[in-house]
Parts: sequence; C-alpha cells; structure tokens
Amino acid sequence: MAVEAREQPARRRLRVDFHVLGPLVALVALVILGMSLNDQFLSAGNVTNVLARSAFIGIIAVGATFVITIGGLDLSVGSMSAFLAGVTIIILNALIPQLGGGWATILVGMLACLAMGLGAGFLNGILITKGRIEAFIVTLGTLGIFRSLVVWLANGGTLSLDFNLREVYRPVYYGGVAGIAWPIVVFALVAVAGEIVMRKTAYGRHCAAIGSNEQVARYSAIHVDRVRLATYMLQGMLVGVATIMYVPRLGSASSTTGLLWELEAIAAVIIGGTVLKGGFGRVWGTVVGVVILSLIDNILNLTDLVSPYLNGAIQGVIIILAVVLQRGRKGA
Amino acid sequence: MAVEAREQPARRRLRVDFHVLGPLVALVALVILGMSLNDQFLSAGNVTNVLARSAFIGIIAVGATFVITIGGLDLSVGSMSAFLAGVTIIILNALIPQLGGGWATILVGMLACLAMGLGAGFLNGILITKGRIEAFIVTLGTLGIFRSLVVWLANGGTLSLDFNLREVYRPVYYGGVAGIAWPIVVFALVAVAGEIVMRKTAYGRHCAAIGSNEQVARYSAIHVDRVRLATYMLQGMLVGVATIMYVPRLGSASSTTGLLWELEAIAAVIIGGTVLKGGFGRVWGTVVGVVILSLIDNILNLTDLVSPYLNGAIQGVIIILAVVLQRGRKGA
Amino acid sequence: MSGPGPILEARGVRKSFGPVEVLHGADFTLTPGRVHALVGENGAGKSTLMKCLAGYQPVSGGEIRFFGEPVHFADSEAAESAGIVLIHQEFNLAEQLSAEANIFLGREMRRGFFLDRKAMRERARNLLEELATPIDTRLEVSRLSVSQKQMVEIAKALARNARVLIMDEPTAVLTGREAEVLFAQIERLKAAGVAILYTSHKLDEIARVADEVTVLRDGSLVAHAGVDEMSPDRMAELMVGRELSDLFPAKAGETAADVVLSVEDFEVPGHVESASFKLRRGEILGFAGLVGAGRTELMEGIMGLRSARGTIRRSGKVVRIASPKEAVRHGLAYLTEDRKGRGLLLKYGLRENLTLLGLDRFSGIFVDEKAEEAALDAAIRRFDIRAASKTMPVGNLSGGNQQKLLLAKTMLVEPEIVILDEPTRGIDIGTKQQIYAFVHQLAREGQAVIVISSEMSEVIGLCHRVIVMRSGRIAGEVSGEAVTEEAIVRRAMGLDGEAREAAHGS
Amino acid sequence: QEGKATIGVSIPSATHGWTGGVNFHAQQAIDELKAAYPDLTFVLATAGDPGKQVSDIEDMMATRNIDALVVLPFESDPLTGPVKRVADAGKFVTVVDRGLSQPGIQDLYVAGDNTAFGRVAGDYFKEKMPDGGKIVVLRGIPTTIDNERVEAFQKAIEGSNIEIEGMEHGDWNRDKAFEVMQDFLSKYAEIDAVWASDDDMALGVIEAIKQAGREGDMWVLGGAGMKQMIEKVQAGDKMVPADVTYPPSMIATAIRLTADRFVSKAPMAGRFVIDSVLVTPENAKEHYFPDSPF
Ligand SMILES: Nc1ncnc2c1ncn2[C@@H]1O[C@H](COP(=O)(O)OP(=O)(O)OP(=O)(O)O)[C@@H](O)[C@H]1O
Ligand SMILES: Nc1ncnc2c1ncn2[C@@H]1O[C@H](COP(=O)(O)OP(=O)(O)OP(=O)(O)O)[C@@H](O)[C@H]1O
Ligand SMILES: [Mg+2]
Ligand SMILES: [Mg+2]
Repeated sequence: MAVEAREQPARRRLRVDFHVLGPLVALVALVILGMSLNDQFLSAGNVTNVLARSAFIGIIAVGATFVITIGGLDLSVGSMSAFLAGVTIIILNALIPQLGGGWATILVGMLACLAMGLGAGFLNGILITKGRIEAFIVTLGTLGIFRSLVVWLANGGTLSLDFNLREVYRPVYYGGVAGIAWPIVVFALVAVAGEIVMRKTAYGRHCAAIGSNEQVARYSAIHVDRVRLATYMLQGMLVGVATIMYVPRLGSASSTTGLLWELEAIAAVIIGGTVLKGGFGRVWGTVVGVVILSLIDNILNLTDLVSPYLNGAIQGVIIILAVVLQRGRKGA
Repeated sequence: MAVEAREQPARRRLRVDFHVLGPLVALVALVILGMSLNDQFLSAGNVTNVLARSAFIGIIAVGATFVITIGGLDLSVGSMSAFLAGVTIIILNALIPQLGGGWATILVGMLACLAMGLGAGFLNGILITKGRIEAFIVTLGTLGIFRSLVVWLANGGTLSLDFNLREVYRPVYYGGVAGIAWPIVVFALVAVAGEIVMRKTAYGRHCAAIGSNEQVARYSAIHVDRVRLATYMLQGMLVGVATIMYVPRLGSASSTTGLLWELEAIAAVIIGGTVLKGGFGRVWGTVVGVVILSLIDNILNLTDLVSPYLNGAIQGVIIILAVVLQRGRKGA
Repeated sequence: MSGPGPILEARGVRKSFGPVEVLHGADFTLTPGRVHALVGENGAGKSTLMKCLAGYQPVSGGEIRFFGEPVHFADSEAAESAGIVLIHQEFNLAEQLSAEANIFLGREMRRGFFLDRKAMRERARNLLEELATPIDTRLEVSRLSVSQKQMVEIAKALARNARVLIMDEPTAVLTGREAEVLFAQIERLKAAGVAILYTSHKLDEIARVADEVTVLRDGSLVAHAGVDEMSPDRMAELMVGRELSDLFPAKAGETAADVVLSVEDFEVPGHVESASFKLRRGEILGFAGLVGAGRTELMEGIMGLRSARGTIRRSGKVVRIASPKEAVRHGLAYLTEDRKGRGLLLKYGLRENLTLLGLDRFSGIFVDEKAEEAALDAAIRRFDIRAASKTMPVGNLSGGNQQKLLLAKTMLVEPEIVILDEPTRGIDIGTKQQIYAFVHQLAREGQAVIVISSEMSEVIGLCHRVIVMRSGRIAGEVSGEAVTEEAIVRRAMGLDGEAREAAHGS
Repeated sequence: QEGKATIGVSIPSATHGWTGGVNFHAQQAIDELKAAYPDLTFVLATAGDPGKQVSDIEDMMATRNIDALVVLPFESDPLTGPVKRVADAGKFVTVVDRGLSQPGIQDLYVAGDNTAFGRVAGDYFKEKMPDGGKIVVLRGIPTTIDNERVEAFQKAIEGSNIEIEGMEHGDWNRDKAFEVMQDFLSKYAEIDAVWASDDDMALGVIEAIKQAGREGDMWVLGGAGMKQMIEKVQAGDKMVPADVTYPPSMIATAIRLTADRFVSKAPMAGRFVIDSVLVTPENAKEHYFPDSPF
C-alpha cells in the first residue's frame, strides 16, 4: 500500500523488472537454502508433498487474486472451506445408503460441494454488491457464520467421513496421473486457467478496470456489480474445488479446518505481486507466492536450527525478505 | 471497498446522515436488545465490565483508525501487545531487587512498555516507508515475529508478574477515579485526544490527505514518509498504553494474549465508518465500533438464546447488520 | 519588487523520459509583473517544461536559474518555499478532503498545536469568493463539479502567496464567464509583481492576458515575441507548423431527417426536471448552459449512468436504458467530461484503455490482442494521438492526447448517436479543427451528434441547433441562423435585458 | 546401525497453557535423552492445526528418515490416515493423549483420559455439594476432547441436585474466561461453584470473582495441574480447594518410552493410561513441579 507513486522514471525501469522477477528470485533463493540444508529436499517425495499440500491454499489464492484485483477482499475463505468440507461429509455419509459407498456417491458429493461453494460466494457477493457493505465487513461476518455453523454441525467435535468411503475417495488426494499427484494436477489446471482468464479474457480485463477505477469501469459500460458478484462466486467455487481435494486428505472437518487460510491466501497473493488495493493482478505470481509460503514450512521442518517456538518469527522474516527481493535493491 | 460510486444526490443527503448516525443507531439497537434480554444489562457492574474490557481493543483501535486513514494497515497489534506484555513482565520482575516491589518499579515498567511500543511501531513504519514493502506484508511478518518471541520468552508457557508487585499494580485495571474504572478513563482520554488530533491538527489532516491521494499529499509539501512513520509509531505507542492497562488485569502474558485483536480493532474501525482504503477516518466512530463489538459478546453471554456453538454466527450477523444500519435503508 | 530582472529562467533545458527526449533545450524567462504565455500542440512539452521549472521533475540537461543563480530544486516543496507554485493541468486535489483542507494542505494555519480552522475557513471563503465560486468550503472536493474543482485548485495556488505562479491550462474546464474571474485575479497578481506563466489552447485568451508569448513545437522553441507582435492566427500557425484554414467546417443546412432519439419528460432527481428534446439523423445538436445547468447529468441519466425517470424513444420505439451497456446496445455512446476520474484508467496502457468500452468486439472467449493492436494503430492515425510508446501508462500522456484517446475509445463502439461532453477540453487548435471536421463527417454519414460545450464559439460554430439549459430545465432552443451568442446567453441566464452584458468569452 | 535412531515428535504448538506445557516437557525430554544417548536424533515439529501436523509428519517421512514417530494428535480423526501410513511404512509409532479413530495402528499408546478428567471433576462436585447447588461451567475450544470431558462431567453429576446454570466456551483462554465469568456474575446472583475445566481458565475466573467481590460465595475447580493452581491448593486457598490433573508431562513419558525401545531393545508396546487424579491439599506436593513453565 505504501509503495508506488513517486516518479523516478530512471530507476523505475529497473524496479519493474525486479517486480516481475522478484517472486521468482525469492523462490529460487528458498530452493537453494532448502537444498543446502537437506539432501532429501529435492527428492520426488518431498517435492510432491510440498506442492500437493500447497494446492488447497493455491486454488483458493487464485480466486483471491481475482477478488483482490477487483479491489475486494474475502476473509471468509478458510471458514467457508471448513463449512463446505463439513456439509460435504454429511452429504456423503448420508448418500451411502442410497448410492452405495462408491464413486457415484463421491461424484454427487463433489458436485454438491461445488454448488455450495458457488452459493456461499453468491452470499458474500450479493451482500457486497446489493447490500453495499464493505467486503471486509461482509466476509468478516460470514467468516464467523461459516465457522460457527461447522462447529454446530459437528456438535463441537469432528465430522468424519465414513471410513470405507474414505478409502475410495483417498486417491483424489493421494493418487495421481503420470506420476503427478492429483492435487498438483488440479492446482496447475486452475492456475493456468486463472492466468489465461486474467490476461486474455474480457472478464479479467474488467476485473482490473474495476479495481483500478470503478467509475471509469462504470462509464465504460461494465456491469460493475455483476462482475463483482461473479468474482465472489468464482472465489466460492474455487474454495469448493479446494475442499474437494481437501476432504480425502484428512477425511474430516472440525473447528480447526482451514484455520487462517484466508490470511495465507491473501499473503500469497500479495507476495506474488498483486496490488492489495486492486487494479492489478497476477495469477502466476500468486502461484509462486503460495509455493514460497509452503516451502517456508517445509524448510523449517528440514532442520533443527531454531527452537520451534521461533518458527513463526522465521516465517515472518522470510515473508518480509521475499517481498524485499521483489522491490529490488533500494539503492540500485 | 465496494460501496460509494453511483451518484444519487437526492438520496445522498440522507445517506450521509445515516453514515454519521449509523454506528450510533446500531449501538442503541444493541443496548435496547440487551436491556430487553436481561435486566442486569444496564447495571453499573455490567456497564463497567463491558467498557473496561473494550478499553484494550479500543485504545489500539484509535491507533488503527489513523493507520487505516493514511491508507495503511497494521496486522501486528495483537502480537505486539502480547510481546510488550511479556517483556514488560520480565522487566518488572527483574527490577524488583533494585527498585523494590513498589510504584517506582511499576512506573519504570510502564515507561519501558511505552518505549518498546514506540520501537515496535518504528520497526513496522521503517520497513514500510524506507523498505517500500506493503504494510500488509510487513505487519503480517512482524505479527509472526512478535508472537513467536513471546512464546519463546515464556518457554511455551505463561509469563507471570511477581505476586506482590501484582497486588500493587492491580488498581491500574481494577481501581478507578470518581467511580469510573481506570481503563475506561484512559480509553476515554485516548479517544478524545485521538478525535482532536484527527480533526483539529495538521497531522490529522495530512493523514487523510495521504490516504486519499498520496501524490497530492506529496505535491502539497507533506512529508509523506515521515507522517506515515509517525502513524505507525503512534499505533505502537497506543499498543503500549493498552498493554500497560492489560498487564495488571491477569498479571500474565502468554501465547494467547492479544490473539486476533488486530482483526477486532480493524473491524471496529470499519464499523465506525472509517474507509478501509484510506482517506477518511473517524475516531469517535471507532469508539462506537469497539463498544458494539464488546456488547455483542456481552449480550451473547447474558442470554441463552442460541447454542454457544453458534455464537460466532450471531456475531457475524450482528456485525453485518450494524453496518447495514449505517448504509441506511436501501430503498429510502 | 517589480524590477525588470528575470526571476526564473530555463536555460537550454532538456528532459527525457527513458530513451525519449521531449524537451530539446528550451529557454524561457519569467519576469515579475509579467504574464508569459506558453503555447504549443498537445504533447509539445508545455506541461513538462512547467514541471521542470516548478521542481516537480528534475531536468536531464541545461539549468534552471532563480534570480540569475543556477538552482537545483530537490522537489516541489523546495521550489514552493522559494515561492514557485504550479497549478497542475490535471486535478491535484485530495477528493475526500474538504475544499478548505485542500486549499491549505501542507500549509495549514495553526494556533499553537491546533489548526486555526476558523481563520482558514474565512480565508478559503474569501479566496473562493474572489474567484466567484461561493461554495461551502466544508464540502468534500469529490462532490464539486469540475469547474468548481479547478477554482479550488486556483484558490490553493493563490493561498500560497506565490512569487512565480505557473498555470497549466487553468481555463480548460472553465466557462468564459469563469475565465474572466480568473483573468481579473491574474491582473491583480501582476500588479502585485508576481511572475506568471500561462498556458492555454484558447488562443484568444492568450491575446487577452499575456504580455509575451513563446511557442513550443515538438519540444523545441520556435518563436518568442511580445503579445502585440503575434496574432492568435500566427500563434496557431507556428504551433502547428502549417497554415490553418477555417476552424469550423461549413455547416450543412438543417436536416429534416427522421428523429433517431427523442427524450420526453426526463427527470434526473436533484439535477434535471422535465427535459424533452428530439435528435435527428445527421444533426449536430448543441447543449449550452452555465456550469451546473445539469447538462452532464441529463446525458448521464439518458445513458443509464444515473437513476432517472422519463421516456426515451429510439427511432420511435420506446426503450428502457438501465445501464450504459444497454445504452451502447441501442447505439448510444457518451464521452465523459471528466477524463481522469471517469474516462481513463491512468495506470494502464493505450490499448487497454482504447478497447475497454467496446471490449466485446474484440473478444470471443479470449480477447484478440492483435485486433486490439490494429484498432489502436488505426485510432492513433485517425485521431493523431501522440505517445512516446503504446505501452506507457496513459496517465503519462499529455493532457490533449489523453482527450484524443478518450474520443477514440468512445467512437470505437461505432455509435449512431454520439454524446460528446466537452469534447475539446485541453485540445490544441490544430487538433480541434480535426475533431470538428470529424464531427461533421459523422453527421454527414448519417450519425447524430450531441455536443455539450462551455465554449460558446464551439457551440455556435459547430451545431445546427442548440438547446439551452438553465438550472436543470430546458430554457430554450435556437437553430440555424438564430444560433448566436446573445441568443444563447439570454436563455442561459433567464434574463432579457442584461443578456448583452453577460456575454463574454469566445 | 545398532542403537542409532531418529525419532520424530509431532505436537500441537503452544497455543494455550496445556499445550505450552506439552511443548516444554517435550523439549526437556529431548534435551535429556540427547545428552544421555548421542546416537539418538530427534526431530521436533509443532503444528497450529491438523493440516499442518499432517504436513509435518509427511516432511519427517520424506526428508528426515525417521525410525519412530511420537505424535500427540491435534485431532484424532484427521491424523488417523496419515499416522497409519507411517505405521504401514514400518516405523515405530507412539500415540499420546488422544487416540486415533482406528484401533491397532500404534505400537505404543500413552493415553490421557478425558472421560476420567470430566468424571473425577464431576465426582468432586457431587462430594463437595451433597445438597446440590448452582454452578456455571466454562468449556474449552469446541473439540472432541472438550465434548468428552463435558459429557463425562454431566454424567457424573447426574442424579445430584447440582444445577448447571450456564455453560459457555472460554476456549482454554485466560482472557476469554475472565470475560465470560464477568458476564456470568452479572447474570446470576447465585453461583455456588464454577467448573472452569482448565487451570488457565480457572485463573481468569478467579480474577473475575475477586473483582466482583464474591470470593466468599463460590469455589472454582480447574484442571490440568498448573503450577500456580497446585500452589493454591497446597496453600489451602478457599476458592481453589482442589484440582484435577491432566499432566502435559505425558509427552515426556511417551518420548522416553519410545527412546527406550531403541536404546535398550526392550520390547515396548501396549497402552499406558495417565490417569486424571484429584489433587487436594493432602497430595498436592506430589503434583508440584516448580521448574515447569506450566
Ligand atoms: N512521466 C512521463 N513519462 C513518459 N512520458 C511522459 C511523461 N510525462 C510526459 N511525457 C511525454 O512527454 C511529452 C510532452 O508531454 P506534455 O505533457 O509536456 O505535453 P503538453 O505540451 O503539456 O501537451 P498538452 O497540451 O496535451 O497538455 C508527451 O509526449 C508525453 O507523452
Ligand atoms: N453547490 C454545489 N454543491 C454541491 N455540488 C454541486 C454544487 N454545484 C454544483 N454541484 C455539482 O456540480 C455538478 C453540475 O455541474 P456540471 O458543471 O457538471 O453541470 P453541467 O450542466 O454539465 O455544466 P458543465 O458541463 O458546463 O460543467 C453536479 O454534479 C452537482 O452535484
Ligand atoms: Mg499539458
Ligand atoms: Mg458538465
């Protein structure tokens, strides 16, 4: 929020390049650090782990990139994911008697999860556009609502997927195609699609225009409210996709599911170079941001350099450094 | 972030009034609700409890009003408070041998707490201004850092103030003057001072100008970076003030101290009518926002209307409704 | 104080943005008590030279002298404390702050620790009254009209007690009447020994206020003379580099073609009441009126940009237009008067801005960037847009070129009915001529054009028929030979006898 | 290599008093064992949510080549599958405190007994209030653990005249408990006792009671065995007549037992239940650890 403005065009050229390369530089630095700390770091197993688990936040963060680009914010994604996971599990368990414990049930559950994601996004979106309430407040409110509902549904405990069904569903997280785990495949597809939508479609252009200057967008015959609503629905749907991948990983939902994902997603988006105040978004940057965040956790597990109490501090320092790298050397 | 835009001046007049009255209307509605649900609601004891509790968040939120007005954000306030509380307790305990267990020690501890608050704010501010890093990222980073440090200092447990010193210090939270508890007095003073600074001083005006249009501020010979740095330091100092009031309450600091205060503070600021994207701030609105949030908890505890699992949902709904009231009836 | 020595000079000033040099060694002198005008085409480098003089941009070569001594202003603040004040071409106001706060921003009056709000309000009110803009100084700037904003901007500069006042197209958004108020202030400042640098594309104004004139073409000085030695026509020639024929093309006769748009009993709450008018094929219909008459609001209402009531017929059929998109679908397009706030995305490049309104023409599933590029090339040719690069943020374009781009954007949807709100705001005289020719061509081809303009000569020279608005109502209509300044002003003022007195400008 | 082994320890991060104690004891045990057996390597990871804990375990498997895993599951259900995979890979698995949802996965189970925790507390209430009375209850973070405890408590006081007036979540958080108790005190003119269900919460509750000046009216039962609370019990504090243990040191027991498996080759398997016992002034000494931060 601080940056930009001051015109110093001679320097700007350089800064722009750094801005593009920045997240990548930070990523490479982290990979080198990881390699030097542990020789298993680049093993297929570890790389798969890191990427697969970043898929949830990653898929959500792609949606968040759009939301932030239109100048909005969605704080509810983590709770929404918990809520969707909870209801999906309830639905799946309930369907077993009718549809049996096989793929039919799971497919219906998946569709339900997507549909509910769209619905939850619609709720956020309609309150923001028609209700004319700040996105921050709306999604802070729905954050509480979704989180409470999942606790209530779970009666304060945990909602668990039927054990046999879990075995059928498992490969969706743990399986893969051509040696690549499904979550990675789905994340990659979502990211590529997101990047294309952002850069190559009228919708992406409209998002940037609205975030950049809502009035200009309105005067340019853009249905501002409609685009905004669509964006929150897109975010909701992507939370649904993430949840579909998440349920087979842990097979349960509780009050702690998806905790603070919203913060992680927003952080990834900003680290990736999207502007928090809207008007400019970069999906591939978000992907890099997500992987950076995921790598930090992984690297902290690779060594016992510091007291685990200080993990949070190291994370904080690395997040700041990753963004400093983006800005380029100040003096240059 | 969504709102504004479409000019409808006939209606505008009305909406502006609602915008001014909105938070108050919501507050009054909550008070009426509280009264109707429990006859103890307006008892001196309960009113004192609610106001005294809201003092910490309140004092911090006054600072957050300035930070948000300049177009910034400070996510670190909660952890900062925990960190300050932790270090202050360590200092206080360490000073007893030299200065004895009396007010001398406590005064030195208070000053140290304020100084460290200023220092922590300076750290945030300097990274944002000189480092040219987004406030969101910087304060997300320092959030992790402060929180980790307090856990580390407490060895994962709780830092407790020396028992005898605590008895001396206690009145700072539990005592009062003319029947009004100290936290309420201090909160009121900070709020009044904040409102005056915001409205009556050049600094307040410069904050709004920077948040509204940084370029214009720069062109108007405002030292943008200096004002911004000062604002983060002000925020840090106010966190220090809040912490001074907090320590005597339970005499301890741990990893849970100040958890999610940042979110509550920001929510209070926005409910109070300050614009999240900067450019306009209203301290008295923030005060109302803080009290609203505090009342919601209080009312939920005073009644058994709903399953406690759903408390979060009710909170969410009321937060949204409180802001809807600000917008006025859409149809009107 | 009004000694003859120069106070601020540019000596061989060069300025480059990246690889592109836009000023190639400019010399320029400001003398206390004199008004030195700077004229030139859009993108000639006028604003750039002014920013260099006022410390907003460092020079790349040459030097700035202050009282004969070379100076290097670190920033605008340093220049301002030396008494050099610039009124920007684009608004430079914090929209969410009050007019009073803007006027004193960074230079607040204080009483001890606190703001002396009473004194500031008093002074702000006086300043604005002197500028004949009696607005409530507590109003948020975002709620002011463009001309009111400009007056606030001028008041802000006046409040700074400048020794050198640099004004970048201050009258672009003012009517003749308001410009007169400004000129009176300029006279006053001159008498007080202030050195003034003045630019405008309204060349007759130059003749009116300036003592000397410098002509800039493509970043180089081409002439400098006393104002008596250079007629507006000569200025125009020097600027453009060729002789200019008549500014306005010959008007075709009145058309009796079919009505393409008819508006009945139209109401925009708070702004416009019971407005009715008809627009024919091939017609250029002018809308005149004083500032705040509600012309903009009427058009925005028609375009679905404001909530409004009333009947709109498109070629006889009643249509409902609830959003700008529907308006475009019905063949209407609107060029906003506020290019910075409502027209262009300043941080984006030319291509994105050009196609934003008509983006569906360039997109199936994906946006066809090649087609966009082609459209941009065509627009650059057709509207003579001068940009150092096609990818530069349009915020860095010269003001006039921004306006041309905005016009290109509006025309890209090939509307049958074009509503142009202040179409030549900030456009140089050569380009103006092109735009007028362009409007005529549109009309000849059978499109219908509405022109809202505060430049009386433009309305008179261009339009077949003129509707005059006053306080949100249609006050009258003149057409054909009857389109004269007097007739318009009389209706705009709602007066009869005083009409002649009130006629100025043009 | 004989005696050489890497032991992974995965625990929740120190987000409240009890988990803080777990962190402390885990680190202590690791430090001691490292000093005693240089051939043992330990990998300690702390997680703020179940997802992160699963990631930690995955990382230990992929990059740290652990031979054994000691895990205190954040929640039983989500950890069951991942821990099973560790066991399936032939690693020695010790589960602490919360059991997994499927039986037979772990080699060693050092179990806390949440049901006993609630029951012991409930029995104490019944004993202390033979004629019944009005009490309020502060619950923890809504989780299975909390549910088990509260259900056991309710079951234990069934049939007595003890009446639960109010029950709210204090989230095992001192500040939150303080505020909830303030409101309970406003709401109920008559409260005879409080089941705070956790020592951290109990400390907040006591503060609120003191503030209201109703110290004489009611007593408080916490839980877990925090140093400060044991001190109060020992000192015969009227407000804190007893406490119920739920020792965070069970993690140390588990780590030591697991290490033994590698250094002494003792066939280590089975189930160790760490009982929840009532601490009274009589036995308080046995439960007092002055060095613990908890
Ligand atoms: N910050 C900038 N970066 C790059 N190019 C710039 C920048 N500012 C101005 N230019 C370019 O410099 C040239 C001169 O612009 P300038 O604004 O000085 O023109 P002008 O004479 O004021 O024109 P107008 O009459 O349209 O206002 C233009 O080609 C413009 O695109
Ligand atoms: N005193 C005032 N207070 C608040 N807003 C005002 C005031 N006077 C005018 N306005 C605003 O100014 C606008 C009308 O001025 P505007 O100049 O756009 O009208 P116009 O008829 O289109 O004239 P022009 O096109 O010549 O500027 C309206 O948006 C109105 O809200
Ligand atoms: Mg210019
Ligand atoms: Mg207008």
